[in-house]
Amino acid sequence: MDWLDAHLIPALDGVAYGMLLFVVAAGLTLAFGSGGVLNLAHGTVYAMGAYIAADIGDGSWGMLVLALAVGAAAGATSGGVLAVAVAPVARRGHLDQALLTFGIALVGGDMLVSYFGADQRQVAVPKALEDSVTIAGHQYPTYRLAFIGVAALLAGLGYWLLVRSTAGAAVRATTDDPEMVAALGLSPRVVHTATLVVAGALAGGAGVLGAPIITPSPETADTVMLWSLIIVVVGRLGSVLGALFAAIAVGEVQTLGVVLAPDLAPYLLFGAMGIALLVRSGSGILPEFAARARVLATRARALKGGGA
Amino acid sequence: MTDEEHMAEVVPLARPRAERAAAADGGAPSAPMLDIRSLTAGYGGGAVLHGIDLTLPRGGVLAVVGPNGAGKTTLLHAVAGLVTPSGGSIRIAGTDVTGKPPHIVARVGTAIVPQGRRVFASLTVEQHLRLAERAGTKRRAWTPAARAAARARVAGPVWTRADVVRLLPRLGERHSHRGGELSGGEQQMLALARALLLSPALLLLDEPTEGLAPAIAHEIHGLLRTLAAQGLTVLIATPQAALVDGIADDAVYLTSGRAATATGPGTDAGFASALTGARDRADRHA
Amino acid sequence: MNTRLSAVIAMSSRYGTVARRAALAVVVVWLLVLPQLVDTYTLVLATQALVFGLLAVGVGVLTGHAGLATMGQVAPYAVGAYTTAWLTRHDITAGLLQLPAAALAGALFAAVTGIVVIRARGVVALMLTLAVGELTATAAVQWKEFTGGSDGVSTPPARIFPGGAELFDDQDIYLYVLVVALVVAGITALVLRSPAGLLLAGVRDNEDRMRAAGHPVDRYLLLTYTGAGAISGISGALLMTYARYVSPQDVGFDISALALLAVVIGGVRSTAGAFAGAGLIVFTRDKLGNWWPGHAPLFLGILFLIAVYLLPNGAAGVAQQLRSLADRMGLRVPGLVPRTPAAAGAGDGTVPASGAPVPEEADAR
Amino acid sequence: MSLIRRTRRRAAASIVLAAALVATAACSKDSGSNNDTVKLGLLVPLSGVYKSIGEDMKRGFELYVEQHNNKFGGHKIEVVVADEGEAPGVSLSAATKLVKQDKVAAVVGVSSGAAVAAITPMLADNRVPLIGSGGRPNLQNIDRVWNTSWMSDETGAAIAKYVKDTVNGPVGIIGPDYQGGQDQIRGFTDTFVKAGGQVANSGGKPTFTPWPGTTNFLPYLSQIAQSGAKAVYTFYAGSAAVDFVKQYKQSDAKDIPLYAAGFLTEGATLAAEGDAARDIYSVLNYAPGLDNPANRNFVSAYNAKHKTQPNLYAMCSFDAGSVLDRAITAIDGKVTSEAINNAIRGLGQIDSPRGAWQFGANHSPVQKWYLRQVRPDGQVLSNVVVQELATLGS
Amino acid sequence: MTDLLTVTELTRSYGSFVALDRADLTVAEGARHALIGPNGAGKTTLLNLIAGTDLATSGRIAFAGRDITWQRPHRRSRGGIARTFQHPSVVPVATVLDNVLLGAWHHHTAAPWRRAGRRRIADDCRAILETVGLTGLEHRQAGELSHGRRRMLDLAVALAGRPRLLLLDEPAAGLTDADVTVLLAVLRDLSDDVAVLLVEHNLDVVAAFARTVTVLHHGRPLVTGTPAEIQADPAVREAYLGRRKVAETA
Repeated sequence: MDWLDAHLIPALDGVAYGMLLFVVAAGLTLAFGSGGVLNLAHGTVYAMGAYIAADIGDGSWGMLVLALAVGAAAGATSGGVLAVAVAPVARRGHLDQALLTFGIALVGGDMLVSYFGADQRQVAVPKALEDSVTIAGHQYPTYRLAFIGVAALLAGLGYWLLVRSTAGAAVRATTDDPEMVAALGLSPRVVHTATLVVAGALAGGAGVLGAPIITPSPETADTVMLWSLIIVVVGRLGSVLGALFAAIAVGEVQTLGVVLAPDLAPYLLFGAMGIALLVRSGSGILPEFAARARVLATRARALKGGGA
Repeated sequence: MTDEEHMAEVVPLARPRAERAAAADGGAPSAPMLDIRSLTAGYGGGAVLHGIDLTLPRGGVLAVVGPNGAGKTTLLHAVAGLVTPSGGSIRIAGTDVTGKPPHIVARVGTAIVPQGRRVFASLTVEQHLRLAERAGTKRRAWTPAARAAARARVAGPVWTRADVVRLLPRLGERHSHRGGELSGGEQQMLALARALLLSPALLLLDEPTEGLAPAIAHEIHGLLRTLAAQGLTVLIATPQAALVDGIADDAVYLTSGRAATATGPGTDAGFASALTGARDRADRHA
Repeated sequence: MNTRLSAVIAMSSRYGTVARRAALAVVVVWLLVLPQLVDTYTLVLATQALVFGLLAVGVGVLTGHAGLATMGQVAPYAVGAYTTAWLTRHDITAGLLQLPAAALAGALFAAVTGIVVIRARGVVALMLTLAVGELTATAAVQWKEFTGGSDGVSTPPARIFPGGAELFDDQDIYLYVLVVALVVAGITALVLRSPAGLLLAGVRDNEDRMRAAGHPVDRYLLLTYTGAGAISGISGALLMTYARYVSPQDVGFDISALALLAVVIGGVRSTAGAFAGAGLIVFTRDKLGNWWPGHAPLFLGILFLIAVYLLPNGAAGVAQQLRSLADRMGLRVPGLVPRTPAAAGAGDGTVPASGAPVPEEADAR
Repeated sequence: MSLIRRTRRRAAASIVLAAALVATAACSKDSGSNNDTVKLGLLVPLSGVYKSIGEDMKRGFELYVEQHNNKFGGHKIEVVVADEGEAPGVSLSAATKLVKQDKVAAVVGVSSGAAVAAITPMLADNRVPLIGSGGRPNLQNIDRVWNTSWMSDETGAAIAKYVKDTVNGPVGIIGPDYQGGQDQIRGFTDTFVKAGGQVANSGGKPTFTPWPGTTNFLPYLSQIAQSGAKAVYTFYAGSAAVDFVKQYKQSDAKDIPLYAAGFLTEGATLAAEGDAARDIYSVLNYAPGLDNPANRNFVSAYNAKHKTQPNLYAMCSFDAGSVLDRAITAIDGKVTSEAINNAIRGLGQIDSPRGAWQFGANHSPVQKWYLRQVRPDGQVLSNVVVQELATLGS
Repeated sequence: MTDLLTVTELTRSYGSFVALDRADLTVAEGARHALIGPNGAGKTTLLNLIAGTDLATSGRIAFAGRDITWQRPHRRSRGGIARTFQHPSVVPVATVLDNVLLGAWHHHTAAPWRRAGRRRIADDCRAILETVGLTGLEHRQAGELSHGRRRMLDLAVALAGRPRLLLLDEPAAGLTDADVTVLLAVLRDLSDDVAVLLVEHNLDVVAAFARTVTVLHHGRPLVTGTPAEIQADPAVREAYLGRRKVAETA
């Protein structure tokens, strides 16, 4: 019971943190997994949203909504810009895309810091969400709790949009077979651009909502980028549920994990990622080990048979 | 055939062959539905088709017959815009679609049932149908090219989701299954339904019974016959003329993408059994 | 062109090689006399570019030749650097001893991590190598006795020979680094031109065919990964020679990313291109960046954008473009014209257009 | 694609490459500098995570130079600014540029201890002194290294006794897992334990959080609350400090008094933390509210120029200017790097906004440390000095 | 004739889809054995499992008396199993001759790392190229070749491995009639030491070449026999020629 009590908050926080990471990575999931664009400027768009939240937000609900609208709009615009920028190199593979989007991220990051300044920003949160609530005798930040709700809503909405709606069907169909989508009379390029615009809006919106937790600063873009990349790749490119599970796993690794194995804490994130990739990679090391184990087992059986 | 009677009964669109020409209206009335002139096309710089000429009148059903590798798929892909021709021209109901991207060609009134079905593995049957219906009926023209395509559109018989489910009841049964989970025959039906929901005037079919169990192939065959009878203009690629027996009223033989020889109707009557014929030729070799 | 092994067998006349060798000789001579041409700081930057370029060569071998894009080549680089630091602090200051030790350490490290990495392809390989790099950097923070922790480790100057004079002067350091870099890059290029390059090309372009022909693909890849580790280890040793300092932050993933981008800029299959890309990055960050302190990332970003749009085949592609431009203008110099257009594209760092497999008429399933 | 566009693209590509080559070639050997002018290199982070600190440092130093009309001891001063960047390797490259290209007589600034470790061998080789106004690692050779700032372990040591005396019970200790952070925490822990204090953390050892990358402190704070700590001591700086403070006030630990090294609530960090920082006790060698003439002058000039209060980073860099000014004034004859270094060795007490201090044997200040608390000061929250703690340094 | 290859109860499933269902098959030394069947019958899956390109879910493959079920593909190649691919599989950036050289690399007595050894191997490779009609194209890049020539090159690479068992996956697909004639000639000239297992849709080729035919249907061998027996078998007509029945009854 004591053990449970001691680990309740980290475990809950792992879910909350995972939800936050899911929201943060959602835009990249869409852009990379469904739009096929390895967007290394994703973190920069998040940072832009976060700065907008710090600039516009004043602790009132109205301004929070306004910031959300502005952040999403700015993100959508950057998604459109990205679609235009990527079009000429679309056929040249991921490395060239990485070079391009990394260049955009560097330029964008410099512009953000020049405009908003390098100082950490205070992000005002509506009074009702500012403090903490008591759960089973423990304090927990209200905003994060509310965030779990928003993230669950967003996950549901994203799932519905991508998996259930016709527009989402068009996006997934384009990932599956763009030629056949074109043969249906839909321009894959329009679908692609729309995907990136929505992905940008998601990233910008996530920045606004996440700002009180991941405060905007010059390093925000890099941090968010790296986390998102891990979540998208571990969660299988483009899968909403996969990204959700990966995000919660990363969240738990960084909360429950650091409590349970404090000595390994610095290695946990990337170690866990490496193991996850090995386990789920079809061409990975495990099938081969399984095959070799079978060979050994067969030989052992043959030996036993010979000995008997 | 009870199958066929069943179809004729449930599909209200069926019309006698004589009405075909009248059924396919729109576009320039005098122009043939498909007019291909000295078409050259291929992949990655290499030509697969070398100067194909081909005309398909409205309401006609033309079989493109030839062995694997002859260029049948390339021909159909070129018409659908999936391959950019390196020479020649393609007109659909008088509209020049040479080198137009596939979504524009589709908007002019074409639909393709590709080889290997190519259904979307991650979409359910229902989503396939919804997406195709939306694409067929609620398409919006954002670009000048799309607007031009909309103006040039040749109207075909209008299909709704209810129509195709009535025609292919099995799709209704499996509406929540993903494309990747369907059997080959079901995928073929889905690909056909997906094409029909675009309400095309010209339907391109690429080896529609390939790799299917005989009973399913039989069923597909019956469906195609029904569609042909309704006056849809169809271009159908097949390795053996016998497979389009009772569907096509004309056939073209394609070998090595070079010679396209038009033949009169009824050629399939003389088509020998595949294996026997092969053995005969092998005996002559020996 | 390095895969045109049969041409080597045929011993046909190779005008192209003659012209390439001439160009290479000019560049090498220019590099050798560089200390006489530029100021000290530029020379230090050139040294830095050479070391970074050698790191990029290791990345290029994996990315361009073996087809394994890597974000973790800083790991053997770090191993090489820390090994060298350890040796120096234990009074083994001779470069000629440090280099093989660093190469061995980098190779050993790569051989162990490679067992896992070489099974993956594409983005998964990229992320796995990233994990290897980050875990190595983390270990460098933690393992203080060996690495000095996050504050890094400083070393006294190295010498070339045991008992020789300390490498102190910027010119001497430059020349030492230059010679080592040229030798290592030269050996790398020779190996890639040898039949080994052909085997690697086969693995990269058609793994299944190679396996079916009896080639142990995994072993080839592991060997290549190990070799690239050795190159990066040497690069790490050279880092210690000129900077005499290394910290976990100097072997972070941003260095990996820059090395990968240097390779993409330079042309993924060109050894010289790797140096060119690395040089452009160092020049942009440390020379142009000084015009407006604090905005080096902006300049780097602009460099990347320019490179993507203007150098579709990397810097190495420019030479080829000049050649075909000369060709079109009628300036046909025998040695400058590749024998077949496609052959030129294949050998000189062209990334083949992806996603354009030739569909077959025969059924695709 | 049209032929014309392709040709243009190729031409452009070749131009880029050619330009790069020409630019390299254009870096020809430079000429010597003017004898009357003394060049000083200011190396501070202007990009990356520490850009905010870098700007404070730059403002502090430049304020001193401006206040003295760009003249130290009759010599014209030219300040060359370079970017310290994030990685020590980048700092080394920038410092090399200052020394080898700009031929500066001394280097000022440098926020990170790792960067100091990276550049000091090169500076020693070229006999250029470093007047550091930021972090300071353990160095073997400090002949030419002078710090106007602090030694990392002094901060905690200065407050440890006070915490022991004030807090009735065990104290939870937490900090970031990098050298500077470990030194800060060690300074506190060692003195605290020696004074008879009890560490609340499990195992009796401070908790270190992975660095960089930790942004979520809730699990750690929850653990500390569980440990029954009666107070918490910590060191964080920059955005980690913002995250820590905000989460502290929302965690199980929210009612436990928080003591910290002053960096936790310094400068822009405090503004970003807002109300969450209220009541935090911290120890530092400076607070803008210190009542002495030098500080009043400094704060008002700084406030007039930048519309904000100065912080410790700005103050230490301001003092670096002061050190150099005194040293150059004291030089009789040609101002060289060697002469500056020797002159600094001979400096006595330095009047400073933090109160008078002087260099100790390890070339860092012997100075007073203050206990401060975050309290409202007019409209804004500020670090208000509560009492003097100790004078440390040797 | 002894059995060179024995496949016992071999199963390969992908999730719930069973591509190959407890299939048994034997290929004799020097056999001319064809696998036919409708698409999706599991022909290519069976070939991939024998070559090691894919691993079985269960069952056993024995080659020349040894269990190779879990052996890795390059080991099987060195043991004497060579294959061609459904999509002609070459190394596009390498020249035609280099492609064959890669095929001969581990199967030639000469040492490929020595220049003289390479020259000897190259001579033999040229001879193989001549038999498949690619003489004169040695220094062309394989990626530039037409589909048909790439198919012949794929075959040449397989032959360069000096196989005891040659697996051919639809070698005639996409070939012109003239190419097919060359192909048949090459196959007829193969030594009797080489067993051939052929997957083919083109029944002309099957009839002209195979002495044994196995019909695969729904992942299981339906029947094995001579071409004549196969043609007469009613079950085969039902399964494989079912499409024709449709046409007849229509």
